[in-house]
Amino acid sequence: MVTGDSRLSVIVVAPLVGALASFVIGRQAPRLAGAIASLAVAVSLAVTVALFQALSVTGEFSATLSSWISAGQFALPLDLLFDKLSAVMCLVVTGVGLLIHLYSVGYMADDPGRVRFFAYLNLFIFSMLVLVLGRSLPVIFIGWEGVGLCSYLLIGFWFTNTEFARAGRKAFVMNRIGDLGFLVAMAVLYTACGTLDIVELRKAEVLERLPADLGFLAGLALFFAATGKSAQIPLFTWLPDAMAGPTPVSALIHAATMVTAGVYLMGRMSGVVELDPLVPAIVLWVALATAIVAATTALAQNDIKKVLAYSTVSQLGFMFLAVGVGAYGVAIFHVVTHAFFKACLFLSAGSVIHGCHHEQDMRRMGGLWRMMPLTCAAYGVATLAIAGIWPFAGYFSKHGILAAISGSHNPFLFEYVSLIGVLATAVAVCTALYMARSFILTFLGSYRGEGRPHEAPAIMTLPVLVLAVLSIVGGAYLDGSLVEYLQGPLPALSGHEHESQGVVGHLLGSLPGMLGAGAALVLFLYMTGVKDLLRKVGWPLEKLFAGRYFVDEVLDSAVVRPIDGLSQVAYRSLDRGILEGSGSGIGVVSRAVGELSRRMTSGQVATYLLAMLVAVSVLFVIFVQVR
Amino acid sequence: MDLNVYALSLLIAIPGVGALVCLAPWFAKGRGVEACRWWAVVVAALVLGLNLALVQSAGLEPNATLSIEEARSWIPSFGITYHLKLDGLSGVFTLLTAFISLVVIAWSGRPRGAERAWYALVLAGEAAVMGSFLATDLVLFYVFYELMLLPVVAGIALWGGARRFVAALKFLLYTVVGSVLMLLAIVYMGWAGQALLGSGANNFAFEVTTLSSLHLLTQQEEWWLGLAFLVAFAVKIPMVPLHSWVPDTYREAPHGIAAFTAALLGKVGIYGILRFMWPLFPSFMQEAAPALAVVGAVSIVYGALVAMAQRDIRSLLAFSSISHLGFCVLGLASSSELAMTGAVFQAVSHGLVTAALFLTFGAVIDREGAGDFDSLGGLASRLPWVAFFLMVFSIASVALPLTSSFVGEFLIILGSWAAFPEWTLVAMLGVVLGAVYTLTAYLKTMFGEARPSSESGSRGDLGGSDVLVATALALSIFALGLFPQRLLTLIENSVSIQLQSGGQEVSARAGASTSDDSEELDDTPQGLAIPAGLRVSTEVEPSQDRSL
Amino acid sequence: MTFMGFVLALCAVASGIGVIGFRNPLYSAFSLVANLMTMAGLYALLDAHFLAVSQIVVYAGAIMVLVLFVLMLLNLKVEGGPKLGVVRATIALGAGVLILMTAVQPIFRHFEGMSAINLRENAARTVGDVASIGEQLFGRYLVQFELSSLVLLIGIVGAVMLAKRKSATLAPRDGYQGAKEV
Amino acid sequence: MFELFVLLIKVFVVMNLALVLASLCTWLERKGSALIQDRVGANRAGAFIESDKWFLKPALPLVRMMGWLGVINTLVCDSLKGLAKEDFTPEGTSKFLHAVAPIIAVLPILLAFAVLPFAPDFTLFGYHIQAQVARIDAGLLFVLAMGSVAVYGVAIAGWTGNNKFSLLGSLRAAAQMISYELPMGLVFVALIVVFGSLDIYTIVERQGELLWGFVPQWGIVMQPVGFVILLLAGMAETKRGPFDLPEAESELAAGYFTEYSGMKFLLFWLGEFAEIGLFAMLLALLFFGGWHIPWVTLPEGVWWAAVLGHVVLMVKVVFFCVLQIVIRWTLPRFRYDHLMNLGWKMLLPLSLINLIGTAVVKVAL
Amino acid sequence: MASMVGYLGLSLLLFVIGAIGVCIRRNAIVVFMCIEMMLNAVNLSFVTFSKLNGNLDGQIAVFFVMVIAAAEAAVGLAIILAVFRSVASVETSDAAELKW
Repeated sequence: MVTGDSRLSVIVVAPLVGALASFVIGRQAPRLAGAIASLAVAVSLAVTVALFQALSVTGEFSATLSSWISAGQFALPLDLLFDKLSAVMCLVVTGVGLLIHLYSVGYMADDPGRVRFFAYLNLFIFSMLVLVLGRSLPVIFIGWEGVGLCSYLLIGFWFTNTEFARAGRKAFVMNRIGDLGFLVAMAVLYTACGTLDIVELRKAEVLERLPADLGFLAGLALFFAATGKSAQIPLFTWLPDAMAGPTPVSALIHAATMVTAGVYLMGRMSGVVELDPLVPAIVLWVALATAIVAATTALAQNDIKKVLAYSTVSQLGFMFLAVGVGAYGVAIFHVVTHAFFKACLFLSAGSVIHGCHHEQDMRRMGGLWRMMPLTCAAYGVATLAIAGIWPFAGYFSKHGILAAISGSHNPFLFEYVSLIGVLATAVAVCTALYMARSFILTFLGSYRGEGRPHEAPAIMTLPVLVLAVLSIVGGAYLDGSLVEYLQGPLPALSGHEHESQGVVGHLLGSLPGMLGAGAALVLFLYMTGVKDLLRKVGWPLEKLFAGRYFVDEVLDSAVVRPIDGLSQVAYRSLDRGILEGSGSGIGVVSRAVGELSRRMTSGQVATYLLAMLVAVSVLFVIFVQVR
Repeated sequence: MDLNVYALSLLIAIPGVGALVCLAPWFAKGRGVEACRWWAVVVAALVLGLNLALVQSAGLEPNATLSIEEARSWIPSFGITYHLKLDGLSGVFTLLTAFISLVVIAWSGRPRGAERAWYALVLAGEAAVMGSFLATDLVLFYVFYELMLLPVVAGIALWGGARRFVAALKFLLYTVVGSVLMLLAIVYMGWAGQALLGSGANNFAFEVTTLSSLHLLTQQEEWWLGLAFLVAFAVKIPMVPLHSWVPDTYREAPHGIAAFTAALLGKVGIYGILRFMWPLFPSFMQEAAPALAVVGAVSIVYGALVAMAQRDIRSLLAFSSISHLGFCVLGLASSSELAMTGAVFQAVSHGLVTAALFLTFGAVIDREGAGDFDSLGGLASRLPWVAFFLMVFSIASVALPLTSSFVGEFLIILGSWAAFPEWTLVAMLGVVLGAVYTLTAYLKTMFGEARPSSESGSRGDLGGSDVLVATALALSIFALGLFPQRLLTLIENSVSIQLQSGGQEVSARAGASTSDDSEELDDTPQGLAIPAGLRVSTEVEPSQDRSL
Repeated sequence: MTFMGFVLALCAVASGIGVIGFRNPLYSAFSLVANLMTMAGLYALLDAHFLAVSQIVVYAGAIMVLVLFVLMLLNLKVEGGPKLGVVRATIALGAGVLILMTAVQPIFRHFEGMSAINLRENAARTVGDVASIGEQLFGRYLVQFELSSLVLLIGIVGAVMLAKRKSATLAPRDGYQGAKEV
Repeated sequence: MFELFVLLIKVFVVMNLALVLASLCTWLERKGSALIQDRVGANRAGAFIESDKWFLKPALPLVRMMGWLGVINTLVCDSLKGLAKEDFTPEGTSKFLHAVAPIIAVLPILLAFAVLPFAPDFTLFGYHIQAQVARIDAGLLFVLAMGSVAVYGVAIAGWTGNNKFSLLGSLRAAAQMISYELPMGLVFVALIVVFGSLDIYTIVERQGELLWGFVPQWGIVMQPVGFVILLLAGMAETKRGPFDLPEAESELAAGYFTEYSGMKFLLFWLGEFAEIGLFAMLLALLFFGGWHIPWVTLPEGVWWAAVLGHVVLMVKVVFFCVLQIVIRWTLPRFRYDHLMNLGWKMLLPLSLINLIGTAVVKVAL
Repeated sequence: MASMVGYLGLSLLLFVIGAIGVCIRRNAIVVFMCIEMMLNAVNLSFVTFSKLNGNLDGQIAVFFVMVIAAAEAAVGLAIILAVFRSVASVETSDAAELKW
């Protein structure tokens, strides 16, 4: 059945098998579930690495799992494509995924539902791999929806808590809204270009078939889909709520992998996105707005995971900034680095929470560096990384993005480039600020919570440390090389060629991060009075930030309530009222007729006979007189 | 294949006879009840097997058109024939029928103490539905079309909820009003045919291919008769605004009957549109297509919206199935082969999914004794199997990829975008709303704090047999989602034939204006779809030339 | 129409009206008997002697006696006056009158065709004496005749079956104390 | 004119015939019962009449004799008594019906006489005269019809009696009469088969012929069984003993005419006796050759022959009257179920068999 | 000839009277009698027509009508008796169970 390279199918199928196996076997031996799941991921990681090695030889692998749908001349095989882009993504997914699997073995050790958990987790890996490996949009869509489902399942993992369940539903529905864009894009592209194969869709002669307006529509639709998945305005509110899920989940799905799917999609469909320059412009503005909003919101959060969530959102904003200026390679670069340090952050945060007996409020933490030094170190490293301080990973990707902005040639952006640069830098500063804040509140100072926090077990700390190392060296290692490496599948970075500057340049480049970190130290550690002063001055801002710009409320009153009201109206007045009325109106009428005839058939023979007599007389009149 | 001489009749006869046998006294009580169940299961399985064998016999390699016919004269004086035909279209639906009947029979949820009648009713219903999927003679079709109501109505009236009589009456009234219109249309066509063939006792024709080959209707007539047929089928499917019978029926009906009805009866409408309306009223279909598309889209969104407002599972399911079947209508409206294939496929998958949902939620209701969200919740921890299967079926219902419904809806969307992009967009909104209400239903019933069980202590989680059945359903759903190929081939071939007959009809009447399009039958949908897509995206109204 | 016939006709109409007019079913019965007698007389005037006699035998002799029997057995009370709906009566009357009005004409129309002469000889030709009726009955109408006997047989059996008492009591009310109420 | 005159005469004669027969029967009843019961009976009224009026003298012996024979008692006194008595009508019934009932009871009997010939036809003054009021060709049927009409008188009488006894009596009477009409009718049919006509005159004429040249073709010869049946049925029809349950004194007071008195009461009696006469006449006409004397053929249509024939007929009639009365006074009363059994289980099958046998024989010969 | 018209008119009149009686009387037996009267009216016209048309078929028809009437009388009265047993009345209005 499988044509092409069967190893490819192994990558995908292994986690699926793992999911089933861990579910089935796990029912008997819960302990084994984690092991099996991790094993499955490890297998696909290994295969991925092997293929990655081989990739340099052969341009790309592709495999056909089955001829999925084909009606008449419409053929849609279940194709996988393993080119450089998907290779990178696969490595990230499987690698980080493996680490997080290992981590969660420890994290979920005493959870009754861990079997389910690992099954879901593996299922997620499978879907994610399908997403990144899919050769045609529908196949990608499989993964796309699959990861959505898994995130839904995992967010609502502790389903007895209705709030968590609601969060999961919210995530799913918002993703669904995004998928609308995906479907539209597919419909448009198929109708116009007659194919959904991404390789085809990269070809110019295929894209020519796409008329201007439809091109714009397709691009926009794709971006809309991306916003759904990658938590951009307007569909980003689900991500903070998604923190309801277990922390490893947040790390894997809502930081490292799934949320970056949007960026991946943009990269994949760059041809379509670039068709109309207006689309990247929109992308960029939206991304910028998201970044700003998220970053500022993160400033005012006290829940450690919430902080990380918003930082994720803003980092995603950064990625989309890159997409907006056409620097797809850089975007992917940031995806990778972000995967490292954000996963690290989340996992260490998870350790913290785990250690503090599921306490998430930073105000009840502090001074944890003594209790859990390893975690503290990892968190610190990751913070520096995300703050974009040289030589940590984040620096390179972020710097790349800022540079790309300055080099953008989008006609719609041309005159705003400097403004955008400034804002982006501000966001970078802000990022450093709130991350440092979270670090300080969590680890420095004195412990404000109750109970005795303890260091996480080795199986949890190990992955964290690995990720920490990655977030130290990963950026420097990949800088430049990755972008070049991705030249093939992604369009070359227009104009902007990557120049390497010296240490000084690096230090200058990491200035914003330092700025933010320093400010944080000042405000939250040494002279808190100033902070309070600022509080007093900027309380409305703080309200705004703390209230997350009231986006939820706005959405609720602007979208959810109207729809609910509409449905109520449709049901009560229209359906039960008019339609039902007319329906039972028929019933009433027929019933009335029946009643009438029932009255007439009183069982009184005399009446019947009378009727007969009258009828006879009438017949007489008719047949005797008239004729 | 000699079997074929009687095979199709057997498809109808086996369940019919089986139903009669079910009424035998020795099944009345004691061990007989179990025996009766087994008997019914065996009969249903037999039908399924025979059906599969027949479908297989035609061979499923692409462009192998399955066509087994069985024609006998029934009422020669009126040219009414007993004409059965099993082609891809009916093959698909009969398979669905056989499978769903088997599921409903095997499912443990059944009225206690009345098992014999229950199995007899289900089998009888299966026979009737089979007949209506096989009949190509209009009168015969009508007969089965009406026959199939009886078991349902009886089931509702016998074992329904508190307002069962109202529900049964309503169901009966709606459907019968519709089908009476159809009957009138049929009779009219008969007379028209006679007028054409010259008066004489046996110069009537009711066999659909014969009729369509006669070209006996003027545009005007075609319009009216088509409308009559459309109303009949619209009630059955159901389309908004003719759906008011649905919620009551499904809320009051016993779960098995509800599943049976939701899964199969509506499909007859879809089947009828394809099998009868396209060949008989092609030009009407093309004129009505935009309206039909609107109805479909509206059904989708409206059903979804109303479903969101429901507080009772069964009503919610009812409206959700309205919404899902809206896709089929949309697909049928956009006369592209792709969309139609998708529509049929969607019909099948909806049959599976909705039956599964009705049965599983029915199990929940049986256990909790209530169907409204306020008295349910937190069941996942107590009924893990139910929760699991409900999740699976909900996923299928929101048309996640790799489930069967995704294939259908995807094809429909792709196909109908060319014809009616804006309405397809509206339909997609339905997808989102579908996610909302489905997950809400799941949330309200399964998630949340585990409550102390009301009186459900008596019956715990699903029994072994039910798990088996549910697994079979789930497997079939995923199988269709992963390997829809064989089914699609079946459908697609016969659909194209149906469309061609319609198309030739049109070209035969309309002459030069559309003749070139009827030649376009042969080349690819892309080749056809591109100009279509372009034109449609620029100016809205879809014009004649998409009559494949 | 001869004088005799005229008188008889008058009696017939009068007794007919009596049949439907009397509140007391017994009077109706008696007036019906009278009506039947006059009928017999009219038959006789129309030279249908056999019919005349058998009319008396069958109707007066058998049927009406049966009716009387039943009436006396059931000792029926007089129909409640007000229950007889005036509206209904008027409607019935109206309908009847309508029929009369409309149907009289074709009767006249019937004779336009035939001349008095052949009428007279027709009349002369048909004397319903026993012999001729017998010839007809046992000739052309033999089968019907036999069938009618069958009908009678069936009627008898049916009547017996129907009238056979299921329970010991004939009727809730005692059948014989009746005439007092009348 | 002459016809009308003749008709009136005939009617007069027949009426007389009937009434005379009736009164004769009455007298026979009185004296005959006395004879049978070995007592004197009525012999007072007028028996000792004395007068010295010269114009009465010659009649006196006759009158005395009549008085002694009870004739006066029967004819004059009873009538006077009836006329003098109070005419009582029970309340709560229709006076009209109560009054009409006896008439209805009598009238049919008298009407029945209308179809009975009382003499052979003869010619007088060149006119051919039928000694019969109405010679309709369905004479026998007419007699039957009249017999069945007579039921009404009884029924009405009993019902207007407005009491249990009357009603019961009338019901009994009606039932009895209907039941016994059947065998009677069947016998008639048998006769019709034999003589091939419903016209009584024809039947009588046919009886004048000889069977096989030496046996007079009388009904008694042709239909012996029929004769017995008719005799019994006739007595049942007349509701007289042993079939007199309708008026069984011991059970029902006087049955259906319990409530009657005076002339109406007498009318009933008159009807009964007239009926006796009627049946006697029927028997004579149908079974005993009417006016025929065996082996003697009187000349056709001569007036004295007619007279002779009439006398002969009368002799036979009187004989049958006597016979009936004798039976009535000698046999005890039936029980009701016996009566019905006799009617339905004996006579009816018998008459049927008789009819069938007759038909077979008729066809065979 | 005029006499014939008279007979026919008479029969018509009687028929109508009977019909009216059937309609306005509620006593089943009376209704039955009215029906008999209608039959007789028809018989009369039969006889008349047989006179008019010079053949005996009419009278034969009357004969058969009588036969049927006799049978009808037997059965009908039996039915009335049966009904009386069940509802203790011969009023057609009381035997009004057969409805809907």
